[in-house]
Amino acid sequence: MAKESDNLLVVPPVPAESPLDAPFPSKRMLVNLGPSHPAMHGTVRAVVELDGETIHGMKLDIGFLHRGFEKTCENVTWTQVFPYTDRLNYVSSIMNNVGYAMAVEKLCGLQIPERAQYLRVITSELHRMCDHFTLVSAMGLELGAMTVLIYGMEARDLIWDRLTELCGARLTSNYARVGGVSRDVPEGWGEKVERTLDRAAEMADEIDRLLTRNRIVIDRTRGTGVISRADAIDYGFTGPCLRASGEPYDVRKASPYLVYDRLDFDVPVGTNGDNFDRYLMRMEELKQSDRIVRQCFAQMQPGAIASDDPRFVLPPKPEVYGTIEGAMAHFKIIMEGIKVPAGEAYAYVEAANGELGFYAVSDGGGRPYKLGVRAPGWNMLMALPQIMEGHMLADLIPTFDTVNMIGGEVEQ
Amino acid sequence: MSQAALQKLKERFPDAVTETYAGKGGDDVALVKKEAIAEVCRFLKEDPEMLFDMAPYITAADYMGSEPRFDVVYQMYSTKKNHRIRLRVGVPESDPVLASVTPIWKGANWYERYCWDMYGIRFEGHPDPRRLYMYEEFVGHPLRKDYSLRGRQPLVPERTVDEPFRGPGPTGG
Amino acid sequence: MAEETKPAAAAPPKPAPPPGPPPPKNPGMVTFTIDGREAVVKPGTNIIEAAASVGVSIPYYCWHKRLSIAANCRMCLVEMSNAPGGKLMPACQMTAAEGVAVKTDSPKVKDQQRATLEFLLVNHPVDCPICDQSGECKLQDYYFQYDTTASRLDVPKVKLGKRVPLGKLVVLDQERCILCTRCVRFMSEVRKNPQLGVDARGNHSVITTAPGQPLDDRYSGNVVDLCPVGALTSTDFRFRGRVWFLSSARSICTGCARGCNVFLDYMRDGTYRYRPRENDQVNQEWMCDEGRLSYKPFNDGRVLESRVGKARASRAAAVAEAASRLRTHAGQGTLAWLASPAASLEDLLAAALVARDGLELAEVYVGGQGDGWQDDFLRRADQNPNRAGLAMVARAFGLAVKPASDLAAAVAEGKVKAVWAVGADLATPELAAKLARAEALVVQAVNECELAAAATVLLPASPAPESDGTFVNFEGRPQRFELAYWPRGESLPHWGLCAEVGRALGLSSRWSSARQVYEDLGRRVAGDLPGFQWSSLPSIDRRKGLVPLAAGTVDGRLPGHRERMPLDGNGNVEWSRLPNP
Amino acid sequence: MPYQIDNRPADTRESLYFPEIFRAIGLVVKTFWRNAFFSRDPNTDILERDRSSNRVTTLQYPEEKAPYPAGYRGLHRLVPRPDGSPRCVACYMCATACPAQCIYIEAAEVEGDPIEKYPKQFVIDELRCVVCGFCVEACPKDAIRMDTGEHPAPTYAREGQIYDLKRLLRGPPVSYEKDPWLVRPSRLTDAALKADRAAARPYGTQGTDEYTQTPGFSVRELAAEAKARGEAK
Amino acid sequence: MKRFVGMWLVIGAVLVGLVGLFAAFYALAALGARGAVALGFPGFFGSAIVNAVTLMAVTLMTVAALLTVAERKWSAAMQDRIGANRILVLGKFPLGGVPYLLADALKMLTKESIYPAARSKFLFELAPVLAFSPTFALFAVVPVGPEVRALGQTVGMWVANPDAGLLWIFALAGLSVYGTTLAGWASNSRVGMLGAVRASAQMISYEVSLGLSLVGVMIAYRTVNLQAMAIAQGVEVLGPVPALGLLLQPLGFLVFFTSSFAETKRAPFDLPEGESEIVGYFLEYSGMKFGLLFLAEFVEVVILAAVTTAVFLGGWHPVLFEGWLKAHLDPLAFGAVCAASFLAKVILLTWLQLVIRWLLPRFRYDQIQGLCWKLLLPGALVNVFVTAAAVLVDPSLQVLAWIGVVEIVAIFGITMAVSKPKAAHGGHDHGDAHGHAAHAAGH
Repeated sequence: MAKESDNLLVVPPVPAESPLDAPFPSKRMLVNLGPSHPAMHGTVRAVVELDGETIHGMKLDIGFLHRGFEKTCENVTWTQVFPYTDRLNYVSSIMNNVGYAMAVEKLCGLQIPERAQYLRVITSELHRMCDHFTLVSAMGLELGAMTVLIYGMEARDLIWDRLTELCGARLTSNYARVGGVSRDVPEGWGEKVERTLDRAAEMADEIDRLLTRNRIVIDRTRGTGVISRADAIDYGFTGPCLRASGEPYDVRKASPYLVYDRLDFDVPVGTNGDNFDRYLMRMEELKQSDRIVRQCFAQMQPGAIASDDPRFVLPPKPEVYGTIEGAMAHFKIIMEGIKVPAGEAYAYVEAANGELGFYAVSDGGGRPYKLGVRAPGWNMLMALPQIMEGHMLADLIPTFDTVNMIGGEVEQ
Repeated sequence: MSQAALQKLKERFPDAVTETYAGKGGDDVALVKKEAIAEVCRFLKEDPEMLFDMAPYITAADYMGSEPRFDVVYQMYSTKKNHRIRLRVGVPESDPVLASVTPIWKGANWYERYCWDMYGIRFEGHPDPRRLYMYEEFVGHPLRKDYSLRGRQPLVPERTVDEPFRGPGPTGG
Repeated sequence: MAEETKPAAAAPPKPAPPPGPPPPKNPGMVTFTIDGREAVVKPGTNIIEAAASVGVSIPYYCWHKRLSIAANCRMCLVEMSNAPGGKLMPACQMTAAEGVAVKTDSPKVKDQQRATLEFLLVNHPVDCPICDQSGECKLQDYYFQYDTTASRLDVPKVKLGKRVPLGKLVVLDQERCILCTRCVRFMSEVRKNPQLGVDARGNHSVITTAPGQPLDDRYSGNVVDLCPVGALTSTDFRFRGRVWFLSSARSICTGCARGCNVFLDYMRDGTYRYRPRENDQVNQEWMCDEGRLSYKPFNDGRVLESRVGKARASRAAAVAEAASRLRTHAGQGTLAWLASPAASLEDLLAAALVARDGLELAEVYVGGQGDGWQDDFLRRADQNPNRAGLAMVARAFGLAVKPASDLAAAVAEGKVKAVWAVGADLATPELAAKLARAEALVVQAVNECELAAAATVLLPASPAPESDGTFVNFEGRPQRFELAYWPRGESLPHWGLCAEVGRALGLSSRWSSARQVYEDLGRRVAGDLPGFQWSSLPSIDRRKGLVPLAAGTVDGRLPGHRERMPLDGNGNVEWSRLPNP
Repeated sequence: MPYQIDNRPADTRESLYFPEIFRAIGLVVKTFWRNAFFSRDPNTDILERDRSSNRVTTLQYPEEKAPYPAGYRGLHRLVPRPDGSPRCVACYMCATACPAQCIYIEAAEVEGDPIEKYPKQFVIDELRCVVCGFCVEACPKDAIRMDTGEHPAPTYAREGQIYDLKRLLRGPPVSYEKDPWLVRPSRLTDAALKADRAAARPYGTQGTDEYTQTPGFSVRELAAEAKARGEAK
Repeated sequence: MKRFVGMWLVIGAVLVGLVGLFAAFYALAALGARGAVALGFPGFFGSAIVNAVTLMAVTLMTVAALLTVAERKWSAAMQDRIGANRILVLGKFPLGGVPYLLADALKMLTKESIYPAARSKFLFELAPVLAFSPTFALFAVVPVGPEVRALGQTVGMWVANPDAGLLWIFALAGLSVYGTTLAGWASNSRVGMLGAVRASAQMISYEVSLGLSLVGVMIAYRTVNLQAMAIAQGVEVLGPVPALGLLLQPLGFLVFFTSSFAETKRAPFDLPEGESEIVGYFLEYSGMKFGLLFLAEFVEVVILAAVTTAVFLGGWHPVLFEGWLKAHLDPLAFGAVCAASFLAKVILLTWLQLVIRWLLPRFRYDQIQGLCWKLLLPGALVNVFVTAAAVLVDPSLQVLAWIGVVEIVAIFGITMAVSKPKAAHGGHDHGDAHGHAAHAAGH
């Protein structure tokens, strides 16, 4: 990172131990990858300084997808923020919903019903699977293995179909609400989900057979994009990328939220912190998510799906339609937004790529006074120049993929 | 959760830590004077009882109208001890400068750039004090409460760019 | 927000009270406690006001500080240590007494509040969707704040008149009425014209007028503002917009020379209503019906394009044309300046400067609306808000003041061949017809009118809500109003047009805001306005009822709104980029 | 409980390249064989497809359409009353709740009717809409729904995406069971109302959200009583 | 089931059609030969000209163009998709996506050509031609069918039959590098340049192993003439099994196939393209110029499949039922069957190339060189020495054939063996949803 401030064009040549190892005196080339580039997720621009194919300097320029998420949220009601959180990590939107809802609930001191907690876990884990499927298959794509991509998409879309049945939209789920979730599960949904999970596991198995032990993949991913455990922590890595470096930190275990403490699942941990470990980490977590979802269905009991605190939750529709009390509460909440008690809170969940935190400040009004997002991808993207230093250009792409930077959340 | 850490911090820096309290939902918060932030952070990272080794999430908030106007917030986590702490540093509008903690945690880099970009809080000793999201010619700091919602940025005239990364902006020069 | 969990400053331990009736802590004042907070008030202050002075709010419907106390809504019941038998006492009716402990948040009080609300809501129709009051309705506010329990209703609601027109401006929904009788008291106590009363008993009680007698008082609109619920609504504002979309600007009614202080409620670039704003020296908190409707010309019949002759022209071209026409007559004695007393002080200052320095004039003809009715309450016969200001400006610039009829005569005689009219209001159409005979008639008009139709060069001017400014009322009291929304169409405030005309005439008039005009020229009239600070608007909470919503939207825009104004980086309008070449 | 992932390097066999490549080819060739030589199950529910002979998961879109699930947030519609007028009373709740500000309403007064208020103009700009469904949640009249199971048809011009009252007001007059506004002296008799409701079938299958599954409401009869009483009076 | 039968019917029909087609080609070649003789030229002169049209301009181009469609349909079948089928003939028949051929050609031809401002003008235009023509010319020496007597003339199914046929292939394959390199260089784009450099380095390296892998075949068949090789592969060596190149040189085949893959610059050797890293040497090309570069790749695929067939898969020998066919068929018909079987093998090989292309991830630049110099080249050298030794020991190729059999068995065995992870990993295999007892106990 010390190099960040240097001018890219005058990086001194790496000193060599013997004259034979001395780098061939060559002119360095500056190549712009992005902001529009097939492998740049979203619209990140990487300025890469190449010596031949070797990266000798790299700078990232982000902001092409910046939509002013925080500013926008400061000007809508607490509830209206939900659709915007959908668009943070758009592959796994419900986890963003849940994280944000938990931040608001922390401010309100609101307890949500157990069923809602289970539903949040189920949907979160399903979306985690979507995210991981996207990642592993996209890694295949970016290494050039198209077939893997399609297999992964097939599995992901099946899961998305189930989520559509639940929340009414494929991608922009907008599912969680302050105090609960928006809908209960449809008839027979659980059984359908389990069948979908079977299919997804089948696809994951095929991806595994196509990729994992293939020497080309191992060569391309093992030992590339390495970040040590200490560096990963120092950079603030979380989630699979941190665990791939050997640090078994998982928010679901370290500070269990929702009902994660009642669920039996394990945390896979890698050793090398390279692309291969990060890829394997996702493959393992697919299996763990599968376990969690199945357990949730076994444990979940019927009940309310949203808190009944009238200050924060819209009254049930019958009351709105039929009684003045309901109508007035309904109007107050929608006109002015939920009046979240003044204060500040930081809530964090284990999103697909790591700790997703929401720092919410309320001034007691109907809109967030401040809403900060700790997007997990931020830290990993930040570390990319260091990770890539001295590696080859071709490694940049899979590394970019396995750290799984999602433009939506990083650029907010 | 980590009231002990909070206590220790308070004992170690009786002057710099002006106040500690338990925030909503049990978050532990310490208000720290802005002059001491680097020192406090280094202590928090290195003290064997603290070990807040993971790079903090740094953000800011603009409490326009109150003094100090800005509030820089550090969310810290320790992987070794599994505890968390939040530092809040008041930053006055007249002198929005803080010591950078990037030398302590590499991961603080972009968050500090973000605070500069969005709130105009400068971090002294930051290795790469550029804006993060906005372009260098951007006028103002968008997340300040007095930044107009419906304003328009001036157009940047087309010109030759010698330094392809920084662009022709004021700090790119 | 930062302080939410900071421990409240611990109250210092109180010394044990001495036996016997204690002497007053603060002689001449009453000292007592509300919810543990000590309050010091003048004797005779009622508990609601006393509580408000220490930041405790007590809910109420029927009480109003300018009306007599009825204590019939029972919403303000509080626990008082001196109440007989621990009864709850109405805070509106009880005055503070030395050493009394008042509790407004004890379980008993809370229960009572809930019970009262439930009672009030038993017969309330489910009308929020169609009720104009929702958003500034005290039932909604208090229900959400003090009740929030679901309905236990198991009986049919009483059916009463849903849409009873009381008068021209007021319509009554008897089902929504909570019978607080504020309106009744207003009519009998403030207006001394008891046109409203309560009829029938129990569930069948309704507010009503005498049979065959409409509510035709000239101040009837105030009952709409007084009504804490949606029972009395204004026929004028009815269904035109939702209040939470409205923003308010502190403004001055332009209906007459009284200059009642008002909130001007606007959305996008339309004015939706006036609400009286409290000012004890001018209008207390009332206004007349006529004034209440006097915002209409801001919206309708506006001149929004420049014209040369009958043809549309760009504003720049029209200004150049106007300047050239005026210049040919300047200094010849054939030119006259007709000023409107409806224009603001800044408009007139700017115009006077142009008239004196650019056009070498020494007199001003005063136009303006003719006189209307007058009473001893608020209304003045002079229907122009700034006649006093015009006189001041004329004096400051050494201009002789003459009536518009003189100008008509001069035009008829042929002495005056060119007229520059700043503001086109005239008392009678005949006057306009006479002026129309002038060779060159440069008119800056807000609304289409006879004079505007006859103008050889017509420049579009903006009315009060589209600029800042000052009116001087008949007492010589300067009153500021603030900008609500940007000028519509091609229009500019008079001062802006005068600046352009002045520039075309070779002056260096480059004001970009009314404030600059005042800073530039205001010192000339400052002697007449002792103690007047241009930038000091009385700081009153801008809105009643709903707080937020400038308007409930992401970017400050309203549903369906589209960008129109060119703004600079700070959100200020870039006048130079207004739609004219 | 943390466990170690299997990240061993390639062993000698694997580092010969061809073994794993051949195996992978075998897998894909098997898929190829099945997909190329056996016919596809055209079931629109992908999950239900028979995968034993052909694994293709494609839907031939314009010809085969996957049915949207019951709770799908589709194109908006305004629910009509049985007499065809909109049930909407122009309360602006949807416009207020809409985070994208895509709803534009103008209210007007109904003469001689206790409903009093109706939308003279109700426009949704589907290009601005983010399909979050908050308008449906915000409606206190069950007057706007997203149960059409369609999405806005593509158009060549922006204007085509502006849905006004005429385009929005469609579909069956399904209703939440209790409609307090129906106490007005309607042109409709009770029997006709009942028949209308029986004939009206919601789109798609049984809904699962709380709006479509709301149980009967206790004030329902009371409203009828009130109405009767009003007529008696 | 209907589709199953239908597919086989289509395949059968295509084969029969091919036989007919080649019969016609033979006849045309014979006519050409007659015409040449009539004009006083040698007969092969005429047949070569006719063959140049029928084989290169018609067969090769058709197959290469069809490959663009096949790529879509075949990859779709691998990926659980349907593939291109939206162009309907007569509004009804997708015809397996074949109409896309025309649509693509139309699109390529009518698209605007965009030129980078700072290109090298002449070379920019030249590069696609340079890339296309040498690969195209490679096909001239490929013997598609046997020599047959028809219409009184002895005609072969090839354009030219030089004695140094393989050398022609090496020479021209070496030339095609220039097109690629120039394309990247002349467009004056940094990524294009990177692609060009990668392409040249890769192709030059792989030519070494490509050449060495064929040395073994040359030793075995004692010729560099492709026709002679094809004939030599018809000789029975182990009982009824003919001396196919694949049997005698399994290792050589693997090396050659891999190297030829690298020569075609297709995945997993598509570094010059590398669409997710650098978009490739043709980044700045558009319209038909891009089309030419694109088509050159497909032509290369077909040609290298053809060369592989000629050298390793028995050339035009139908292999199965060859004796019966030869005995019972008219020579011309036999020749047509042979040529059709040659084309069938070529199609099979291109299909295999496509499977690999869609399946495997791409190498990295250094790994591709490592593979070439550390694995393929030693392998090829070993192959050369072993072959030479075996031929020296037994010129009748029996020993070589046995060595080949051993190699094939070894390859098969290694493939089927499964590496197991060292540590037991239990409980996480899929299908064992409830098998987490071990971990549950661990909590």
